[in-house]
Order: sequence, then C-alpha cells, then structure tokens
Amino acid sequence: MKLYEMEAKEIFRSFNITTPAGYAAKTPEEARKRATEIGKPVAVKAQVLAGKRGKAGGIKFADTPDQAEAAARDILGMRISDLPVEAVLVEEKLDIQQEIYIGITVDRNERKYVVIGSAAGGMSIEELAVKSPEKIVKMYVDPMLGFQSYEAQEMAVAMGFPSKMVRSVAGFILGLWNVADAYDAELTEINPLILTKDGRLLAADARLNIDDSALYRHKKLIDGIKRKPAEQNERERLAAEHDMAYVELDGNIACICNGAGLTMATLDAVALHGGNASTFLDLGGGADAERVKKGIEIALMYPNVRAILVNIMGGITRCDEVAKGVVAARQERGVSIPMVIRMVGTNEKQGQEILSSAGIPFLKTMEEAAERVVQLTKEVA
Amino acid sequence: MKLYEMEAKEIFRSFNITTPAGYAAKTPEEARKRATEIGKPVAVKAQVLAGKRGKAGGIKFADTPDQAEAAARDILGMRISDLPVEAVLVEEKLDIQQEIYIGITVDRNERKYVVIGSAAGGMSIEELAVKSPEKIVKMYVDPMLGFQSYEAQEMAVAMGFPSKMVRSVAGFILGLWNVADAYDAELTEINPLILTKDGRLLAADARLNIDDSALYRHKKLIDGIKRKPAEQNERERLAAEHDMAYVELDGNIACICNGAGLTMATLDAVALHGGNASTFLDLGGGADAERVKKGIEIALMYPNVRAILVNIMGGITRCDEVAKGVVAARQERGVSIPMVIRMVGTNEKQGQEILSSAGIPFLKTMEEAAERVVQLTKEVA
Amino acid sequence: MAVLVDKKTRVIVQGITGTQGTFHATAMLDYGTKVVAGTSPGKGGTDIKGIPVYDTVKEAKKAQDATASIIFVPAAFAADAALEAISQGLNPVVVITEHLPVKDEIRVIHVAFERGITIIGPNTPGIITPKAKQKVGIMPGHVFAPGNVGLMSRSGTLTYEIAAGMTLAGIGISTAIGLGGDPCVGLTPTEGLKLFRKDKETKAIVLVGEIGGDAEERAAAYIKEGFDLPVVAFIAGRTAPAGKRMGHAGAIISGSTGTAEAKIRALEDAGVAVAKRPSEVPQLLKKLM
Amino acid sequence: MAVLVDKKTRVIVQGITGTQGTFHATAMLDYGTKVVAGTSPGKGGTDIKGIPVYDTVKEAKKAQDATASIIFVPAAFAADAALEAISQGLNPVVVITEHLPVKDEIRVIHVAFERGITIIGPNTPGIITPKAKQKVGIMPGHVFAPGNVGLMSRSGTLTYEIAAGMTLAGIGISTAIGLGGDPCVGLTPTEGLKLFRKDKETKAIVLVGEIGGDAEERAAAYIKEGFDLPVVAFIAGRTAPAGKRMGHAGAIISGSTGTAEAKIRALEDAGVAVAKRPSEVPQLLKKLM
Repeated sequence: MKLYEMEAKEIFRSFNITTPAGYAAKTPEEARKRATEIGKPVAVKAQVLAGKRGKAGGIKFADTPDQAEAAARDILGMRISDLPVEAVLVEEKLDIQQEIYIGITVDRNERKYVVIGSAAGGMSIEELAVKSPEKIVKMYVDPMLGFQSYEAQEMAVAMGFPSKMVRSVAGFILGLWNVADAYDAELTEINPLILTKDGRLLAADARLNIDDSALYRHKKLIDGIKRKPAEQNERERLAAEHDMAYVELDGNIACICNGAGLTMATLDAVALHGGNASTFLDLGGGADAERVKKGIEIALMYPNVRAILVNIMGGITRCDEVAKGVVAARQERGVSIPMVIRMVGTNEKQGQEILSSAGIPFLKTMEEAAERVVQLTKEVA
Repeated sequence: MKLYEMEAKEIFRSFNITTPAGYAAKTPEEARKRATEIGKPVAVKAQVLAGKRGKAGGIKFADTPDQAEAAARDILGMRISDLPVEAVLVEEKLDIQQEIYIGITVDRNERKYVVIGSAAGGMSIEELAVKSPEKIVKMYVDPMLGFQSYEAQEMAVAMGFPSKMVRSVAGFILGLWNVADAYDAELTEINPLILTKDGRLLAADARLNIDDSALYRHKKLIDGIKRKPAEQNERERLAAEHDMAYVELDGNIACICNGAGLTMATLDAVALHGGNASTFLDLGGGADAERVKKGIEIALMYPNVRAILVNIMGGITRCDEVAKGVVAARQERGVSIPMVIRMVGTNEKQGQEILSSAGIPFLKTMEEAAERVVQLTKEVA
Repeated sequence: MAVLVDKKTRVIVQGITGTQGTFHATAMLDYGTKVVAGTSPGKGGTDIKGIPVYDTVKEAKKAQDATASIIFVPAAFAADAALEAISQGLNPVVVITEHLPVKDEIRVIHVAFERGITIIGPNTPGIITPKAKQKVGIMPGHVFAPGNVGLMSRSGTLTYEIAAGMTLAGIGISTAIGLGGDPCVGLTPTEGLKLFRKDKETKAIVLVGEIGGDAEERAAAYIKEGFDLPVVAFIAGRTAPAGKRMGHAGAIISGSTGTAEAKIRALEDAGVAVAKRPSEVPQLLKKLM
Repeated sequence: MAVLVDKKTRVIVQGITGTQGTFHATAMLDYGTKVVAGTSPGKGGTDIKGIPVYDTVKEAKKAQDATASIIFVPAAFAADAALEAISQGLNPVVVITEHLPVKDEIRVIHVAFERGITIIGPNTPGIITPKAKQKVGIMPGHVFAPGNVGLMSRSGTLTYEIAAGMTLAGIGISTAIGLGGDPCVGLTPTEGLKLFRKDKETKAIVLVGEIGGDAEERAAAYIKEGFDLPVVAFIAGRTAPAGKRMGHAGAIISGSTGTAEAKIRALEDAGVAVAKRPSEVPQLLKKLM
C-alpha cells in the first residue's frame, strides 16, 4: 500500500522527522487559505501515487495566496500517470542549499533491510545509481538488532557530512528507520531531505510503501487515513476482493491462468505468436467453477479485451471445475468474443467432455493455445 | 515503579488480557455504585503497593451493593504495610475452579528475561518454590527474538494443561510477555490467573513493576496515571529528588556515606558493635559541601535518628568538601545529636583541619567510627 | 541421494487441522511421504487420517522422531510456526503459506541461517524427490518422474508445466525445489545450485526464473565461475511491464532492475541454454545431457 | 600479565566531551592509561587535553588503533554506545554509566557475549591494573598498589576501602575489576574467577559481594569444584532488610533469596575465608598466601 506524501509526512512527524510547515487542500479556495496561514511563498504539490509528478507539472510554486489558488486549480484538474489528482499539499517553499537522499528498502539477496543514503539527492535512487554511484552509501540492517543510532551516525559520516551535521542527519536516518520498522515499510524515502540556506534540515518529500502482506498489523493507520489501501479501478478492486492477481496491460487478449509464473509464461507465449495480452489474471490454486466464472467476468469488464485465453495446469485445480466455470460464464454472460481453453492435469478428460458438449474449443499445449487465440483475435479485428 | 492492581489491569486489558469486570472506587458510596453496575457478587480489594493484602484484611467479598459499601468503608480506612489505602477495586467475584500463576522477571545469572508459570497458583512464587517446586515451569526469553507464541504454547503444555486449554493459557502468557516487553517490566505477574467453574480464564490480580531506569521511556503511561512514580514519604521523596539512595531502618544511627557498598558495610559495622542503623544514605560520587549538608538534613528529618555517622572514602569526593558540609549542617541546623565523622582519601588533611577547628571528632577507620557512634548513642539514651 | 528430501525424511505438518493442511497431509501420505505427525495447538491427542496431532512441534518431534516440517498455518502465524520448527532443529522447513510480511521472512530466514537450517519458501509449492517417493509440498506428484535433473523454480504451476513436459520427453528429476515467489526466500537459486552440485545423482539443472530482483543474474555469475553441470533456464515475464506486481510478491520490475532480458542475457553469457518457451526445456536438456 | 587491561590496552573514551568524560579521561591519562581517542558525535575534529575527538568509534578506532572502550554517555544512549564499541571489536567495553534500563543491559550483554567481548558493568568503577599503570575506570589510582591479588567487587568505594587497607598492609593487586552494581552485569564473579585463573600473576582472589541475587553462591559453587587459588571474601549488607533496594539496583533481598547469610554460608562452605569487616581482608589474605 502506497501512502500519499501528505499521509507519509504525518507519520514521519510522529517519529520526530521535521517536515516543512504544510497542509493538504482539496479545493483551490482551501489552498489559498492554507497559503495565507503559512504566510510565505509556498509549493503546491499534487498528491498522487506516481513518481515524476514534478516533470508532469504537478508541483508549482506560489509567492502569494492568489498564486497558490491558481496553482491548485491547475493541479487539481490534472491526471498524472493516469491517476486523478484529488488533493494538493500546500507547503512552505524552501531555500535550497543541498538536496540529500535517504531511503530504506529490502535487499532480496541479503534478505535484510538496507538503508541507502547520498549527499547528492533530488533525483531517484536509480538515477543516482547511474549519475553518481560513488556517492551512494549502503548499510544493511541487522535482522535481530535493527538499526542503531550509532549506525546512523556512521552513515552520516560516510555520506560525507561535516561533524556539526552528523547528529542532525543521523537523526533523520534513524527516524526513517523507525518509520520503516514500525510500519513494515517495503520502501520509505526522504527525497529530497533539504538543507536550507539558513541551515535547517527538512524532509521535503516523503514516500512510504507498506508491505501489503503486513497491512493486517496496521489497521489503526488504515482506519485513520480513511481510504482504500490502493489506487485501484473497479476491476482491480473486484479482483483483489476475490484474492486474484490482476494486472491490466496494453493488448487485447485476456490471459486467465492458475499460478503467477504460468500466467506470465502465457503472456509471453501470446507475444511470441504476435499477440498482445490485455490482462494478467491469476486465479490462484484450487479454483472451482464459481471462481473461474468470476475471473472471466472480471476480465470481460475491461473494454480492451477481444479474446480470452484460459490456461490451466491442473493439480489441486480440477479441469472439470474449470470447464464448468467456463461454460457457465459463456452461457450466463453470453460471451461473444472468442475463447480458447487449454487445460491439462487433474480430471482433464471430464473437463474436455464438458467443454466439447458446450462447443468450446479445447487445446492440449499452451503454445497451440497461444497461437490459436492470437489467430482468432486477428480474425475478429 | 510499582503500579497499583487497577493500573496494571488497565494495561493488561490493552494487551488483550481478560480481567474480571471491575472499577476503582475512592469512596464507599462509589464502591456501592460500582457494585450495583456490576450487578453480581463482588470482591472489594485494597489498592496498595504491598503484598499480603489478603492476610491483612484488604480483600472482602460482598453479595450486595450494601455489603460492598460497608467493605469499602472498612478497607479505605486501613493501612497495609504502613501504607494508606486510598482506593479499592470493586470487581466481579469469581467462582474458582483453579488458580494459576504466571510471572515474568529478569534472571540475573542468565541475564535474560524468564517466564515462570505454575498450574498451582494463588500463593507467592517464593511459597510455590517451597511448596511445589516440581510444578514450576521456567522458560528463558531469547534476548534477540523475544518470547514467541509457540513458546507460550510449549509452556502451557509443560504446566500440564490439557490440549483444549493450551491456546487460551498461552494467550495469557504471551499477553503478559507483551506487557513486560512494552513496559520494561522488572516484574509482572498474573497471580492468580483464575479458571472459573464455567470455564473462563481471567487475570484476577495484576502486578507490574516497571524498571525505574526505564521510566523515561514511559512518560505517556506516567502522565496518564497522574501520580508520582512511587509510594514515598517526604524524606524518601526528597532524597530521590536529590538523587541520593535513602532507606529507612529500625535503628537509631543514620549512616551517611559515599557508595552503596560502603554504606551497607557501614551499617554492618554499626551492627557488629552492637548498634542499629536508622538510615542508609548514599550520597553518591563526588558530593560537594552543599550535598553533604543536604544529606545530613534529610537524615535528621527522620525522628528515629539519635546519632549520625558520616563515612567517606575520598576519591572523586573531596574530604574538605565533606567537612565543610558537616560543619555547615551542624551550625545552620544546630544539630544537637552526636556526630561521628570518618574520612580518608582526597584532601583528607584539609578536611580534618576544618572539622578540628569546628570541634567535631574525626576518626580514621570505619571500625573505630562505628564503635564510637554506637557508644555515643548508648550514652545519649 | 537427491537433495533436502529423501527416504529418511520424516515430516511434521504444522497446521494439519486446517483445510489446506488436512488436504495436503493426505496427498503427501498418498504419494508416499513419511508424514509422521501434525500439529495444531489445542487439537493435541486427535488424529488426521491416522496421523497423530500434537499441540506443539516439540511434542511431535519427540514422539515421532521427525526431521522436517511443512507449514500451512495462516500468514499471521506462519513466522511463529517456522521459528517453532527451527527451534526443534527440523530441516528443511517448508513454508507453503503465502503473504507473509517481509519483515517476518527476514527474521525467520536469518534465524534459520544462524542455526544451519534451510527454509524453503515462503510461498512455495515445496520440494519433491520422485525416486524416493517423497514430497514435502503441494505439487501434483504424478507430474514428476524420477531421474537426474535438478529443478528449481520461483513459481508453482509453471514448474508443473515444465516437469510434465520433461516427463513426457522421458527426462526425470532428482529433486524439484520450489524456491518461492516472494522477494525474500530461504533458498536462493545460487544456494540451490550449491546443494545440487554436491548431489551425485543430479546431472543437469533446470532453473525456472521470473522477473524481479537479480537472483538469476547472481546464479549466472556463480555458474560462470565454474559450475560443472549443464544448466537450462526459462525466465517468465518477458512481456511484463515495469512497476506492476505480476502475481508473485517478488515478480516486479523496479526501475530497470529485474527485467527478463537482463536475466536471460546474464544466463546466456554464463553458458546457460535459455528456453524461449516452457516446451523447449526438454529439447535443450536432451541436447546438453 | 594481569587480566583484561594491560600495557597494550589503548582506550577510547565514549562521551569524552561531557563533564564526567572529560574529567575521567584526564584522570586516566594522568594515571598512565593510554587514552588514545574520544568520541562525541558532532564534535569530531576537536580535542580534549590533546586527546583527539571523533564522531564515531569506527573513525576513532581506525585512526588510533584502539583496543578498548570506556563509556560515559547518559543512560538513554549508553546501550547504543556499547553496541557501537562492540561493533568495532573493542574489548573490554567498560560501561561506567548507571541507571541503564535492564532491557538494554540484557541486549548489550548478549550481543557482546555472541562476539566474544567482555562488558564490564554497567554501573561500575571500571578496571585497574596497577603494575601496568593502566586504569580503564574512575577509581582513585593511588589506592591500588601493584601485586598478586585479583580483586573483584560489586561496589565502588567499598572496593577502594578494601584496596586501601590492602595497600597499607603491603598487599598489592594484579587487576581490580568493578563488576557493577546492577542486577545484570557483563561479567559475573564466576566469569571473573575464570579470567583470573588463567593469569599467572594472580596468586589469590578477593571477592567483594553484597546482597541481592545469587552470583556469590554461584561463584562459591565454582570455587568448590576445584578453583585452585586462595579466596577471601567480604559480603556487604548483613543487616540490610528484605525488599529494600540498598543503593545499587542489584542490592535487594527478594523473598528469601539474596541474603548475606546465604552467600557467606555458601562461600565458607567452599573454603573461602569470609571477612566480617573490610579491615579483616588483608589479615585473611596474609594467612592464606
């Protein structure tokens, strides 16, 4: 679950991480009011769960409340990375002397949290890794002990800060670790951490992505921020509700399979045959007819879909149940687009019979199935 | 810092430890009201930071609100272990099938927390250790990992509970560990944990002593319960305020020294010579004249005191400062009881001169000093 | 021989009284696995299809001399279950449960590592050694034929797909290990290669990877250093977009890291034969063996 | 020889810029201790009486080749400081600070133990080896004469009292160790005995104990197993009441455990000569040596 900058900053502040004076606003008028309260030049920042909002015009500066209102009016109408901007953060504009990066994420290979810092911040860590890799400092977190205050100080030293800044920079690093630890962060960043010309340090941006698997431990937070865990469209929401993995893509063939790896491989097979998938839909293990039907229904809600490929490797999942689900979806919903079914494994024969008597084509290998569905899509188009 | 049962129970409940329905009351009328609200036979329990309150008559049962009021009237007038009872807890009376002990403390030798349980509770762990040591189960807590749910289950099994009770008993054990861990407990107990005749488990009593050195981490709690950290008399409070270790004893000689070990040894030396100490007062390291004077003043506030023995091993503490403090105390406060001073070490000579010119006797060994002060006390008496 | 699981393996099923636990305990028994005990706190003294159930792993291990564990308990309790298995020295510990918080995974994997215990998973179909007729997992056993190829995979059904293809082509498996679909798992492909290298029965390796992380790149680097068995790989997710989680928590391209292209390039550079489609795997194996 | 601290010891003073840190760093230097560096985050690059100050122990150790640490930072930060010293492999780590939360002590002591590092304290006056003119502590150095008696004590000034008495009687000390007045300390009397046993210079032991816990009883049990040096003990708190904390956090009789009587009985039973008063210690030593 990704948090909005304004939500993350509220948490950061509760861990003694200083942020610029600022308030969220949902209307241009409110933005004006907030700017008046701050009484200084402000930044008006789109609250949206997407990177690069600056480049997309989602951050504007305003010297007066009038300007802030105008900026908010512009930004509140935007869509950034196809997401609507429903709020802005009106914040004191900072006089920047230095931009610093600090972030914490999980290192898969070490299987540890890793704290990353660079005295040259203001760009993404990926850009940093390309532009000035020598300036990036990494420290792994002991899985038993956590990250200590002294380690944060060592990190500040390694990042090249002078003695007089060691404690203050370390304070931000340790605060960020405390956030990560308390909130099961998958990723949390202060980028940039700003050193102002008058010598203050402030977290100018805030990113906090909570591990979805750990959300059950953070009910209070989720209740507190009063919104759904993620930015999802209706189809995504429905799939999540049914505990199916669902991703929308640019093509027109919906791939409905059991197992994430198989679904990915099916997408790849479609591409190898010149097609393009519209949908990654993993039914998970042991899907019954009802679930298969629901999966097809969700896939069909996406207007891009021109054909459906069901690819099932039967193990716990029984082919007869899959066949029943397919037939039910087709009959009840009157599916008019082409469907290709490939199923092998448990109760394969029974499944095949059900499909045959409903007149639905059935194939034995995923390559044949992929080829066929691509062909059918082209015929339809 | 010891918490009252009612305070500890509030914390326990926030960790999902079930307690009997109950409310604190500060007046007999309030106790009646609370008993009425509970609407069942109740126990009225003295809230006092002392063990054995049951034997002292601090727990009474009441079938009706009338009886509860009367019981509260009795108890609220009591002193238990010389501590006044200022509140009672009015609580649902339980129908007891079994009394269980669970407690967590620090094992000095292992330097770990230790979880202790016994299916035969209702008496102190010391009594248990004597009466049925074979029924006591101990598990050490991994200093890095903490105590796990499965360990609580293993403990419930080891305590002899049947399968169907393993989860519920383990739940209390784990809850208690969570309390201990969250609140830096020096000692926390549920004794007894009661299994009622109708099969419910409830924490009938609650003990939580927080490590004094860790109180700074629990400001919220301390602010919340709105009282001073401990039951202290005026002298104890004053000594604590000045960061001196102060303990009152049964005798009549106040021993004022620097260092806890030295002070204890001084008490022992007084006893070896047939005297009895009234006061353990450790000035700590590096006391100056002002501090020495303050220590003497605090000691003199205790009416039992008939003589004062100051025993200083000068290191960082300078004998001249001690001498100045003694002289100042004597002059400003007009101390009329005998004082014996023993000082050696840093600036011994200068100190001796100051005492001599003030006419205060001065000795070089602690045995001589102890003998002398005992002698003087007897002369006075 | 084979790795991790063999005829001597005696398995405890943690969470045996749940739907999944009961179903797969039975399936494992049917396949031939020595499922010697189950645990379910509060259900000690009962049995599931003749398998005795205990309240704790401690009791189960003591009574039944178990050596390994498979975990089916819900995500919120899975880390505790794994620590319980580790505390009793069971090895390997196979964590079938998915959606474990990564913080829990880190802790469990670290503790296991310190005590020399192999964690398989979380979010894994488990391990199977067909020749010994032992599976500690949820895979359909009949798909896997005994043989000399060590199979490692980050996914479940895709593994069955490939194993089925191998079986059809007459190629058998020494041991198949589901590494798990999470970002942090107990056994990495590199560590798996090290295990297989020590196994005399294994003559070739199939590595089924997918997008996300750089575990395959690291395995490639290890292979390049002089791994002496032929390796065939398949990488799922060539067409997956960046920034989207493709079903597995671990299957996500972050920025420019974790792409299928990078993995394929690294593997090919290390002399690994990379299949374009699952069905190519048996053909490539035949060429190399 | 001697134990823990000798001529090769090179000390970092953590918290050197505080009042206590500065005072005792100077006192140690004056005594002869090789105080090679101090730390104080934010004060790196300055110096205290010529001792260079660094932001971190890492830098200090690297620059000055330090081997040991003494900690004067406030209680709330002392555990972090100790972990920092441990992370750099400094040994011993002497924690002067008192009032550390016991939870922190447990953690620090455990981590040190895992890495083979000796923690002295917390709430200790430190260690002194008079012959080498090295003290890593806050004790008045002149009270301790060089010699062959290993001294261990749970208290500070009482140690000075006894050491002064020994010096007056012409008995010197190999190393004196302040074990610390807290319930949980890094070095127990038994562990201390083991250290001294390996030291050729130490010919007898003085153990200064006090009420609370059963560390002395355990030491007695260890001695009884066949400790081969003569031991003299003094136990403070014979007249202390139960349930009252006598100055030290560790000095409390809980129920019936931790009494001076029990300790004296156990020690005498192990053949230890127990002094009734501090001044008896030198007499008893002379008898035994």
